[in-house]
Amino acid sequence: GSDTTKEESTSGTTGDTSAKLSGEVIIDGSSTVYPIMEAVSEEYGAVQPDVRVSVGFSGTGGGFKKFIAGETDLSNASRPVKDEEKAELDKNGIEYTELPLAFDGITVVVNPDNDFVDHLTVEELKALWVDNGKAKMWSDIRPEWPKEEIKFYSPGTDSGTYDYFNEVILEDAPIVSNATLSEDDNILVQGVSGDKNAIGFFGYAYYAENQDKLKDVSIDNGNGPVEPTHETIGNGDYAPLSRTVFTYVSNKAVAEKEQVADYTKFAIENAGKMAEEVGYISLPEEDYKKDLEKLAELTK
Amino acid sequence: MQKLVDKEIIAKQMSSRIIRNQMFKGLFFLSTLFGLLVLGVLFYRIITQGIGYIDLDFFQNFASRRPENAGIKAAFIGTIWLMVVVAPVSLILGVGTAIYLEEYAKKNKFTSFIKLNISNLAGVPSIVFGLLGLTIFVRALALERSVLAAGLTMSLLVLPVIIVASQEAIRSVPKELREASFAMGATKWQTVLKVVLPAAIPGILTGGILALSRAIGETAPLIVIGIPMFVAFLPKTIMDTFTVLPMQIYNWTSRPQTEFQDVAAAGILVMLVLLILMNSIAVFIRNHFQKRY
Amino acid sequence: MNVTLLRSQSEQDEKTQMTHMEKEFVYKTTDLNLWYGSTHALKNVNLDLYENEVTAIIGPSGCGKSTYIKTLNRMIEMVPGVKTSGEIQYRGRNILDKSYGVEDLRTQVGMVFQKPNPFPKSIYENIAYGPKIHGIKNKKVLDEIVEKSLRGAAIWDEVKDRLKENAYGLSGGQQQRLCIARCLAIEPDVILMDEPTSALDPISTLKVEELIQELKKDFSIIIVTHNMQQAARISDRTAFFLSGEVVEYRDTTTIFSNPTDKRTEDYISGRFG
Amino acid sequence: MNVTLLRSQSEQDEKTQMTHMEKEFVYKTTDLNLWYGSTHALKNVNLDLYENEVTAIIGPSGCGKSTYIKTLNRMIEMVPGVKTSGEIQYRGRNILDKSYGVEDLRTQVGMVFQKPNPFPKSIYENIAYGPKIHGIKNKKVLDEIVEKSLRGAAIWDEVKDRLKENAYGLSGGQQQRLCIARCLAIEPDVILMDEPTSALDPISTLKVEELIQELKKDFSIIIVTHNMQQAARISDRTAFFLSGEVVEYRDTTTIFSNPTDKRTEDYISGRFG
Amino acid sequence: MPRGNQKEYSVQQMITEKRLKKKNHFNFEKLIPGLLLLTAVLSVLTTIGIVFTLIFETFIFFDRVSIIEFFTNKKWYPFSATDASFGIMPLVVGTLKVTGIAAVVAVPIGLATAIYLSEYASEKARRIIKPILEVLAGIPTIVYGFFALTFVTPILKQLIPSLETFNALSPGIVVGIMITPMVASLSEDAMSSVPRSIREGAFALGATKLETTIKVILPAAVSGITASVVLALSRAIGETMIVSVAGGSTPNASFDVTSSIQTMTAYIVQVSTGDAGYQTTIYYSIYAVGMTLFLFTLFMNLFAQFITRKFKEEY
Ligand SMILES: Nc1ncnc2c1ncn2[C@@H]1O[C@H](COP(=O)(O)OP(=O)(O)OP(=O)(O)O)[C@@H](O)[C@H]1O
Ligand SMILES: Nc1ncnc2c1ncn2[C@@H]1O[C@H](COP(=O)(O)OP(=O)(O)OP(=O)(O)O)[C@@H](O)[C@H]1O
Ligand SMILES: [Mg+2]
Ligand SMILES: [Mg+2]
Ligand SMILES: O=P([O-])([O-])[O-]
Repeated sequence: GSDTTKEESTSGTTGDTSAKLSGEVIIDGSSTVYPIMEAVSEEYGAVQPDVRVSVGFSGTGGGFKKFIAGETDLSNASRPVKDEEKAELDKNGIEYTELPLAFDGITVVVNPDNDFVDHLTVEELKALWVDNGKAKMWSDIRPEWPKEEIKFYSPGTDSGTYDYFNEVILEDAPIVSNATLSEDDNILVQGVSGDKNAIGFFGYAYYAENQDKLKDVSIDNGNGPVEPTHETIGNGDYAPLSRTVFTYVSNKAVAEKEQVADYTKFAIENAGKMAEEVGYISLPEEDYKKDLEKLAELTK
Repeated sequence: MQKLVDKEIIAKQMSSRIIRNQMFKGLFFLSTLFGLLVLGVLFYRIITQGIGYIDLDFFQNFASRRPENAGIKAAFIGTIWLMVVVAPVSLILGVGTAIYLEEYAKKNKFTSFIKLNISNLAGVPSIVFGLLGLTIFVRALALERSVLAAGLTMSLLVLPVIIVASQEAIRSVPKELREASFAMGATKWQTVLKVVLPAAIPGILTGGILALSRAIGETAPLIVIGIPMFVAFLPKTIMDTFTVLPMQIYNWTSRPQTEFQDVAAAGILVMLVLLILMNSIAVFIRNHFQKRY
Repeated sequence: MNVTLLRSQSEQDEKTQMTHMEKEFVYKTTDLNLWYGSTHALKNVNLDLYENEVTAIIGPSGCGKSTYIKTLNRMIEMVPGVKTSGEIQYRGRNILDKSYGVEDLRTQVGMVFQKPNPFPKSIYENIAYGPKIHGIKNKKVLDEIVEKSLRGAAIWDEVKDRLKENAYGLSGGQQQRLCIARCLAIEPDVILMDEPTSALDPISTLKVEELIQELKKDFSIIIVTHNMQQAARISDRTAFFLSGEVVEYRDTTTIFSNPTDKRTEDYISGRFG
Repeated sequence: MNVTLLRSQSEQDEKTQMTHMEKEFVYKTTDLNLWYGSTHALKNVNLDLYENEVTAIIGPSGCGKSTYIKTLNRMIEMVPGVKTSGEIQYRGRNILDKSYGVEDLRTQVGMVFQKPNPFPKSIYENIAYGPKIHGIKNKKVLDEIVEKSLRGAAIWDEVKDRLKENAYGLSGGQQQRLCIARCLAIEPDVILMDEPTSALDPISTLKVEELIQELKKDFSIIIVTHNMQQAARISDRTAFFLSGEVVEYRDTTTIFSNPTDKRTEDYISGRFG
Repeated sequence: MPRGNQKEYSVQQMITEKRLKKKNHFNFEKLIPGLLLLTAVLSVLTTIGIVFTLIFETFIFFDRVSIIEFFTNKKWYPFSATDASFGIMPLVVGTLKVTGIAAVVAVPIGLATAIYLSEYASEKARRIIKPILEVLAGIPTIVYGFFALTFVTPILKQLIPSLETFNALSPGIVVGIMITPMVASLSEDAMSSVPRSIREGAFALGATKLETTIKVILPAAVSGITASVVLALSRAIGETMIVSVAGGSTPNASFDVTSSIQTMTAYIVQVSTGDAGYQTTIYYSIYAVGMTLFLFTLFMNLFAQFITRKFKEEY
């Protein structure tokens, strides 16, 4: 390993790190957001070595569950908080602030040996993924495609990624019942890359890192096929599957715990850079500014 | 005496019987080799994949988004912390139970119920222990995701292993030694403490080490309990949050960057070396301290 | 036939008692019966054992020798399902009485077993074990006790330079004398021995036999043996057991030269067993 | 002293050989030495064993009796680190030669052990085991063999109604006779017995002794015993072992009435052992 | 006491003094059996804890999903918001497939290894090989999981082209490998504890090692061997990470081993790592599945106990 990276990244920190802080920052939630938060925490450790940051992996909803119970300071989410969760939070008197961190493009992939699929429309996606009680053939989608059974690979139905896909594609219709669901996206990569008739979707980073084993599918949202790339996700052209990932911070924690406030500030300032490093797309600068303003409100 | 057994036929068949014996011996040997072979393949793959990441930094760094900076400090130290809780708790409870069953318990329904119960516990899936730990330690006793909560869960999980090994060890202390002690006017507890336990220690330790290596290799219960993945600090007390090797490995294997697969292999390598080390200690104890009576 | 036997035996007892007037009893056994579950292993045993003598108990395998000797220090209690009736007085008190503390009894009555059974500890620790559990902690006193006991068991010279070594490094014969020394360390009143030489080679056997002769000056010794010649060589008095009964009990010279009971004669002359 | 002994012994051998001219040797042992690692357990053993006789091997514990008898069917090979030199001819062929198949040898030479060791199977299966592994499958033949062997071991009447029951339900003496029957089932030439009665009660011992007398009509029997009376009762010829050497080997009446060697006399008269 | 020798102290006297002193003290030893009993009872409490943990949530689950559906419905599809079905059958079938394959691998190989070690190998070879095999049993299962997915599955695919990436075969084989040392080690113990004298009895009749082993040792050790197999299989049933990684997550009730499956344990992990909302039916379903799993292994173990008792070796 090398240490040079650490020094260069600490330059991104702000002035009030002069105070030596301690205490805990407890973070849990989305596994999608996890790599960003891990990176942020790693950097933060170099600035405030005495602050004890732990980041969990329980999934968006799992994270909210702990957030509702008041067990965590920040809760990562790969989708906005749901109404039911809001209700629970209100009931427990937990006030929170939503802080967007980065863009992610849910990438639809097929096996590289698949030479017929190059783009799909949103309707076709829906036709593919919604359960109709039967085994599906490629020819069911477009007649010229081969009459072979499709194998589906999807993130676990409880993940934020699935939720988002559900929201924009499935629209609450049940997913094909023979889909292989896994919380571990690498397992999905293995699945799609090993099966000629496979189709799957997951976070952009997993596609970006495994381009040799996978073939991405352009999505046509009515304006012609758009391939998921850094630009198309960042500027919103890749629709509807590009999404924002968030962290939710407890207002009370920010107000009462100096280290949480400091950490959150640090996170916002570094999120863009870190997101890029781990394979996501940073938000426009002004979005982070807005985050910082929201935070400033809380610490007043 | 009239002969019913024809020696000539027996002699004729003898060579084919001996050949059959040799053939099966080969077959049995190959089966034994199979296990060793799998172990070899596993090691080869892991070593070739992971050795490149093993250096001093790997042990000194916390987890990182950059594969080349990623280290196992938190997980490694966390695993040690876990052992610090599991070893005394499970040993005290396990050996206590074994002493009770072997030396004190009367042969009655209740005793055989306890015994039955222990052997049943030995077969309960680890994930069910995870559910137990989550409900009892993490939630009901509000220990959260601490070293203590995870340690207690793991202690219960490996308890049957230690009990059975200790029972075995205590039982193999010859009756004569107990008799010698009692004949000197020693009380039961004196006999247990001064004669039986010292003689049974090798067996107990062997069982304890094997149980411990099971405890540090288990992932499923910790996932269910929900201990965090990224921890950039070392626990200071048993009430602190922590992470352990298998969790860290699990996390690395699920990263998008292929380099992390190699980092995971490096982590696995460390884990395996640790396990082999512990097993070797167990074997050493077994071979060198086992008293021959 | 049993009745006659018992009568003749008790007459005999009176006689021997007279010739030994000066000696005290250590044990008086009265109508002892013992059952292992439903196996009647000791049947109406009446036997009085004398102080500072070697009493040998002989008889064929399974006749109850071990059972009887184990009752004398209540080791028999370790076998589940054992029932007794009758009385065994040790120095005037009935030891089968529940109120008699076994630990107390065994502090007075030492035992040496068939197979040498040293603890897997050092030679020193083996000897010091007894005094230690009884609360003697003073290092100097312990050192003294160890030396005295090892000398008493005629093994001091052989082990004095290796007291810290494990007892399992000793030969079988040495181990057995170590066990005797261990027993001497708490200065018991009586020493029970259950075939103490049956696992030893002839030379070790000889040494242990000599030792027993030596020990009877200070202790009362009760020894079970399979080997009639041994009984003849070392004991003052011999009891012959058969199927859980005492067939004959007499001073050793008489019983070997002139047995009263036909069965004793048969056994001694090797017609069975 | 050793030299004289050996000479006198071999002279004696010649004499006995003459009186038994009509009998053949089953075993001729020449200069047999055996080591367990560095323990020299058999030293220059020369011993010729006769057909259709009972040869007893006696001697104190550890003198090498078991070691010798186990070499006769090469059971000794199961002990790791055993080395031998010299020769044992069985019916004219050296069995210590590696080319001699042990399985072949053991088909000819049966063995009965100190502790009864029936297989944890039914009585029937215990007896049928030997014939079965040697390829006899025919149910009728097997039935016949089982009956004949059990009759031969004088236990048929006791077990004929419970052939399907587990052998462990039998008493110790019955188990031992069952083991003898198991051995008879493959119609061996020689039967080796290592203290076959030492774990038995007197009555069972008597039965087994009678049986041995019966068996010598058909088999050559070599028996190790601790019990001199037993050797005197049942054997035709006796070899006395001491520390791995053959001290004296003679016909039984002579050795017991008129031993040549001082050590034999000492042992027989119970002065040691 | 009438003892002739002169001495400056009497051990018996010292002992008596100490004893008197002790009598006045509180007797700590009286507490020992009680304390030890307490530790022994803890194992019972653990079981009770498990049962209670599972049972309450399971009851709530059965409040929402009928127990009849749970056991008879052939479809396990809990994630549908509109049309969820909770029939445990596919999960049970998945578990059984993996366990069955594991048994096919582990029982012959494990037994053969046990036979080699206990009957053929030299003492030294046994002392070396046994602990090495035990390492195999101690390897974290997550490691096995990726071994199955990235090594065994590709090899199997070469042999069986129709094999899916996630299937029952590969994790089954690897679970089998994992439990092989358990079968080998415990069976070896059982076989080694058959007394030498019984072996000698067979050899003395001219039996070869093979004949002795097959006809005498194996039958004599049968209860220990059965118990080891049952124990190993209950370990296979409870195995989690290997099947989670390499088995896929599509519950299906067919007995085809080449297609993706889901086992009971894998389902629990899937939900645990996901975010089943507290108090949703899915959340409670893991307890119902856990309960089923618990009962499964319980019955297996009771069966093993029964076997051991029934065929208790007597020698
Ligand atoms: N624990 C036991 N349970 C049931 N019966 C027993 C037990 N111990 C001994 N017996 C029986 O009690 C009788 C006497 O046994 P004991 O051991 O006293 O004989 P022994 O004379 O010492 O024989 P040996 O010379 O073989 O030691 C025997 O018939 C024996 O089978
Ligand atoms: N497996 C072994 N390893 C090392 N030494 C052994 C072994 N078996 C026997 N010996 C030694 O060899 C010598 C002869 O032993 P063996 O068993 O032949 O004596 P034995 O005459 O049969 O005695 P016993 O009457 O006690 O059965 C003894 O000194 C014994 O200690
Ligand atoms: Mg006895
Ligand atoms: Mg012997
Ligand atoms: O872990 P998720 O981001 O998919 O909820």
